[in-house]
Amino acid sequence: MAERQMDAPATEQIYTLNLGPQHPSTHGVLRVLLDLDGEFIVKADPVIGYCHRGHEKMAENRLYKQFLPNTSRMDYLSGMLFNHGFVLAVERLTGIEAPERAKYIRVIVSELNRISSHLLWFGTYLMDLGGFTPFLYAFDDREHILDILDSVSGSRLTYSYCRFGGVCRDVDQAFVEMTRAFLKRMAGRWTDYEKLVSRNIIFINRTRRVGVIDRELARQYGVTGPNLRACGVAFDVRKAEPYEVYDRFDFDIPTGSRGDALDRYCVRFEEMRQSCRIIEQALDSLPGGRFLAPKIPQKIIPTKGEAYAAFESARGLAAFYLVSDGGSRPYRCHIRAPSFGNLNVLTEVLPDTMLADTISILGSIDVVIPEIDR
Amino acid sequence: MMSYLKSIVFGGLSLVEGMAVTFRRLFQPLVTVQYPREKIPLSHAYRGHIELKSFEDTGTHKCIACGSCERVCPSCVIRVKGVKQPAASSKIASQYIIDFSKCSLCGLCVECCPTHTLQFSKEYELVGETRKDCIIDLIARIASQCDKSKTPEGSGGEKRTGGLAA
Amino acid sequence: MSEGFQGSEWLRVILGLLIVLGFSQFNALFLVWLERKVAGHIQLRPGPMEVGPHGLLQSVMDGVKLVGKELILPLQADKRLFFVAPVMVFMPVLVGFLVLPFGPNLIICDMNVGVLLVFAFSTFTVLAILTGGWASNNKYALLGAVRSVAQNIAYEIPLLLAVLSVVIMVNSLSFSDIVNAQKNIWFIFLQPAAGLIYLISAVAETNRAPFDIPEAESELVAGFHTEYSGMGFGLFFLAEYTNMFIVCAIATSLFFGGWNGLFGISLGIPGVFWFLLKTYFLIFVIMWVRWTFPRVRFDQLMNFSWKVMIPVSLANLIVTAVVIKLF
Amino acid sequence: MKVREIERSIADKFPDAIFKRDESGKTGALWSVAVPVSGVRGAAEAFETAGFFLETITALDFQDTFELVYHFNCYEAASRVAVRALVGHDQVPPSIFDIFRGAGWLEREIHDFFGIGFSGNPDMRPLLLPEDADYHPLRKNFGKVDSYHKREDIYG
Repeated sequence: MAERQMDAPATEQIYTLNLGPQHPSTHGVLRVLLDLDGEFIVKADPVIGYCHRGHEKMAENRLYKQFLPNTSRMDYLSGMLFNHGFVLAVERLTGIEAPERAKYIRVIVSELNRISSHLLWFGTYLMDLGGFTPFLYAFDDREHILDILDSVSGSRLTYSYCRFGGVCRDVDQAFVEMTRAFLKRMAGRWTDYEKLVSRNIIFINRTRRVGVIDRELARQYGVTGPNLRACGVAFDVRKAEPYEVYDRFDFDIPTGSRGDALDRYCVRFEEMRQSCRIIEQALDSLPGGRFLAPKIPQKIIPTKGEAYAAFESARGLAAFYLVSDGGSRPYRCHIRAPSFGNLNVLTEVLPDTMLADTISILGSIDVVIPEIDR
Repeated sequence: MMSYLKSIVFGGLSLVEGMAVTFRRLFQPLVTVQYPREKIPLSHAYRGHIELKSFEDTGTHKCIACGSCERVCPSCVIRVKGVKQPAASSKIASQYIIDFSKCSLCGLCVECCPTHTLQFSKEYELVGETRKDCIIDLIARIASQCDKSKTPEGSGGEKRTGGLAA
Repeated sequence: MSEGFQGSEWLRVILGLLIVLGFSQFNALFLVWLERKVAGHIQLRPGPMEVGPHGLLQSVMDGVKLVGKELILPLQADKRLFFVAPVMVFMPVLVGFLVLPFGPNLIICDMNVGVLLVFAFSTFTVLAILTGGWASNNKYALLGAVRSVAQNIAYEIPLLLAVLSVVIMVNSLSFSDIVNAQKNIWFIFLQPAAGLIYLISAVAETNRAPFDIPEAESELVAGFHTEYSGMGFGLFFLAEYTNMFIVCAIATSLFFGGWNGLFGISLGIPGVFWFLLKTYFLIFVIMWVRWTFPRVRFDQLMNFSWKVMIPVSLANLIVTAVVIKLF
Repeated sequence: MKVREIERSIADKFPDAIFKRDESGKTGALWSVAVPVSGVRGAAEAFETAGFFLETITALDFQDTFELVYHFNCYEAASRVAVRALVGHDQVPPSIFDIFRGAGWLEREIHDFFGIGFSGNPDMRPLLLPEDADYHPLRKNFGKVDSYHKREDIYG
C-alpha cells in the first residue's frame, strides 16, 4: 500500500473543512473555511466574491435606466425590491415624482416579492434542516406569486418592472383578483405550515438557542432586517423612514427576543403575514390615474449632487448611493447590501457550534451571495 | 418528572400533527404538469426575445432603423442597419440582428422604439448547440411569419397564447 | 421451503440463495420506486412517470445507469477497503433473509436463535459504513462514518431492549415461535411502548430521515458515501432499501403478528400475503415519516436515546418481566 | 433623540466641523459632516458610544483626492447621518475595525475597489476580487471610464 500522507500530524486535533463553494447548503457560491475540532467549529472564515460581477463599475458606464436590469440581478430573490430601491434613488436624485397609482402598485408588487423571497427562504431553510417536503409546499405557494408578478412584468425572477416615475405596465382587474385569490389561499396555508414546521419538536430543537445574535453584536456588524428584529430591535425602514406610501398602511414589525434561529424563523414568518396585510390594504385603496408620470425624458440627466435611498429589502436595510456629476451616467453608484453585514456576523456566531448547527445558522441568516458580491 | 413526560407527549403529538398534514396531501390533486406533454398558458405579458411587429396598414414592420434601440440596449444585443427609401424621407431596416445570448430582457428597446414596431415574442423553448444559434435575424423572422399566415398577428402583446408560439 | 426440497440439502441452499438474491434486488428496486412515488404524491407531484407505466421501470433504468458508470477511486484512498465496504454493507442484509418468517412454511432456515442472528449481523452495517467513510479519504465521509458509529451506540440499546421484552414473553429466540404466539393478539397491543421504540430505533438503524445523520446531505454532502460512484454507491443504496425491508419484516414478525391475520382472522388470505402487506405498510410509514420531518442533530438523537428511549424501554422490560413472573 | 446627542458630541470633538444639513431628504442623511482623516476614529467612537450602527462605508475617486463616506444610522426614525473624510491618493486612513467590527469587511471591500489601505486593519486580503488581484476596478483609471472630475466640480 502506498505511503499514506496525512494532512496534519496525528496529534493535531484541529482540521480544516472547506465548506463550499459547491455544497448543497451554501445557497449559491459561498465558501466557508471551517476549522473543526471534531464536529465543533473553532474558527469560521467566509470567503466571498465568487459571484462578483462588478455591478458598481457597470453602473458608472451606463445610463441610469440601463442600469435598471442589473439591480434585479443582485438579490435575485427580491429583484422587485431592488428595482424599486434603485428607482427610488434615481427619483430622489432627479426630483421625478411617481403618480399615486404607481406608488401603490410598487408597494403591492414589492410586498408580493417579499413574501416570495421569504417563502423561498422558508423552503430552503427546511431543506438545510433535512425536511424536503416543506420546500416544495413553499414553492407551490411561491409559484402563485410568480404567476401574479409574471402577469404584470412578463418575467418571473428578474422583473425590471419599475421605471423612473412609475412602473412599465399598468395592472388590471385580473391582477387584483389574482392577488386577492392568493391572499385568500395563503390565509389557509399558515396553519399547515405551523403544524408541519413551526410546532414540530424536531424543528424547534434544531433552531432554539442556535446561532444567537444579541443586540450588541448585531449593532457592531450592522445586521439589519429580520435578523436584527429577531434580537428584539423593532427597526424597519418601512417604518423608520417610510418611503412611497408605506406610512398609510397599518402593519406591525414582528420582533423576537432571544435572537436565535427560531426567532429569526418566527419573525420572517410573521413578516409574510404582515406583508399580506399591507397588500390587502393597498388593493383596497388602489387609486386610479396614471401608472407612469408623463414627460419622463428618454435620457435622464440629473443635476450634480448625490442621493441615498434606503429601503427594506427582504433581507434587511439595502440602499443605493448615487453620485451624479451632471452627466447622463452616475459618477458613482454604491449599493449597501444587507446580507453583507448579516454574513459578516457569522465569523463570531459560528465558533463553538456544531457542524450541523452551522448549516442551520447559515440558512437562518438568509444570505443571498450575488447580493453581497455585487 | 411531570414536565419530562409532558414534553415527550407534546413532542410526539407535534410529530403526529405534521404527519397528518403530509398524509392529507397524498390524496390531493397534483400541482405540477408533465412539461413537454402538457403546457401551461403563458402570461399575456410574457417577455421572450424581441421581434418586429407587423402592422395591418403596411403588412410588415415599421422599423426605420433609427438606432434608438441599439443605443439604449445595455448589453449591445442589437445591430440594425437601414437603407434609404427612394420615395419617403425615412429609412427602412434592411438588417435587424439580435444576439439573444447577451439579452437581459429588460425591454428598454421596446419602450424607446419611436414607431412601436418592437414587441416581445412568446418564444421560450430556445435551445441551440452553439452561440451562433442565439443570433436571431428579426427581418427574416418577420418575413417567414408573414408568409406563414397572411393575416398578421395584430397587437400580439395583449393576446394570450398557449404553448409554443412558433 | 416446502417438503419437495427436503431431499437435497444442496439444492435447497442454492435455490434459497437464488430466491433471496432475486427477491432482495427486485424488492429494493421496487422500494426505490415506491419511495419516489410516495415522496412525489406527498409533495403534490407525480414522481417518476416516464419509464414504463407510472415510471415503474425508472429504478431499473437507474440501476442500468449506475452499472455503466465509472468507479472513481479518490486520490490517496485506501483501495482495498474502499471497494470492500459496499460489499460488506450488502452481506449482512442478505443474512437477514435466511431467518425471516414469510409464512408458516416459508422460512429458509428456522433457527432457534433467529432473532439473535439478525441483530448480530445488522450491527455489521455500521462497520461497513465506518470502513467506507474512512477509506474514502474525505473529511465529509469521515465525519459521516464517525457519526454513524455514535448513532449506532445510541439506537442499538433501546432496539435490543424493546426486542427483549417480546422475547421474554415468548421465551424463545426463534421467529416462528414468536409469530405463533401472536395467533390471537398481536404483541403491538400488549407491548405498545416496545413496538414504538423498536420502530423509532429501526428508522435510525436504516439511517433514514429524520435520523439520516451519517449521510445528512445538507451538511455532509452525502456523508459516508460522498466519494462513491457507480455501483459502489448503488450497493449502498440497495442495501439501505433492503435493510429497510428487513427491519420492517422483523417488526411485522415481532409486533404485528407475522403471517397471522388481525385477531386470528385471516380472511382466507395466505399468510405470506399478510406478512408482506404488513411489512410494506410499515415501510410506507417509514417513508411517510421521512418526507415529513426535518433531520435531528446527532447529539439530540443521543439525548433522545439515553434520556427517553432507554429509560422507557428499560421500564417496559422490567414491567414485562414482573407481570410475566406474577401471572 | 440620539441624533441630537451625536450632533453635540461631534461638534464638541471637532469645533470647526461644518454640518451640512439636507432639508430635502435627497441624500437620505439628516446632515453630513466633513472631518479630517485623522478624525475618523474619533468620530466613529462618538457614534459607537451613542448607540449608532455603521450602515456602510464607501469611497469616491476624484482627480484630486479620494473621499470616504461613512453612513451611520441608529434604530430610531430617520436618523441617518454621514461622515465624510477627504483622503489623498497617497494617504492611508485609519481603520475603525476595532470600533465597529463590521467595518473590517467594508474596509476590505474599499481596499479591493479603490486600493485605499487602512492602517490597523489586520486582514487586508482581497474580499470580492480574486486573491491575486493587483488592480482596483472602481478607480477612475481602470477600464472604461465615462468621466473623471475634481471634487469641486461635483460638490463645489
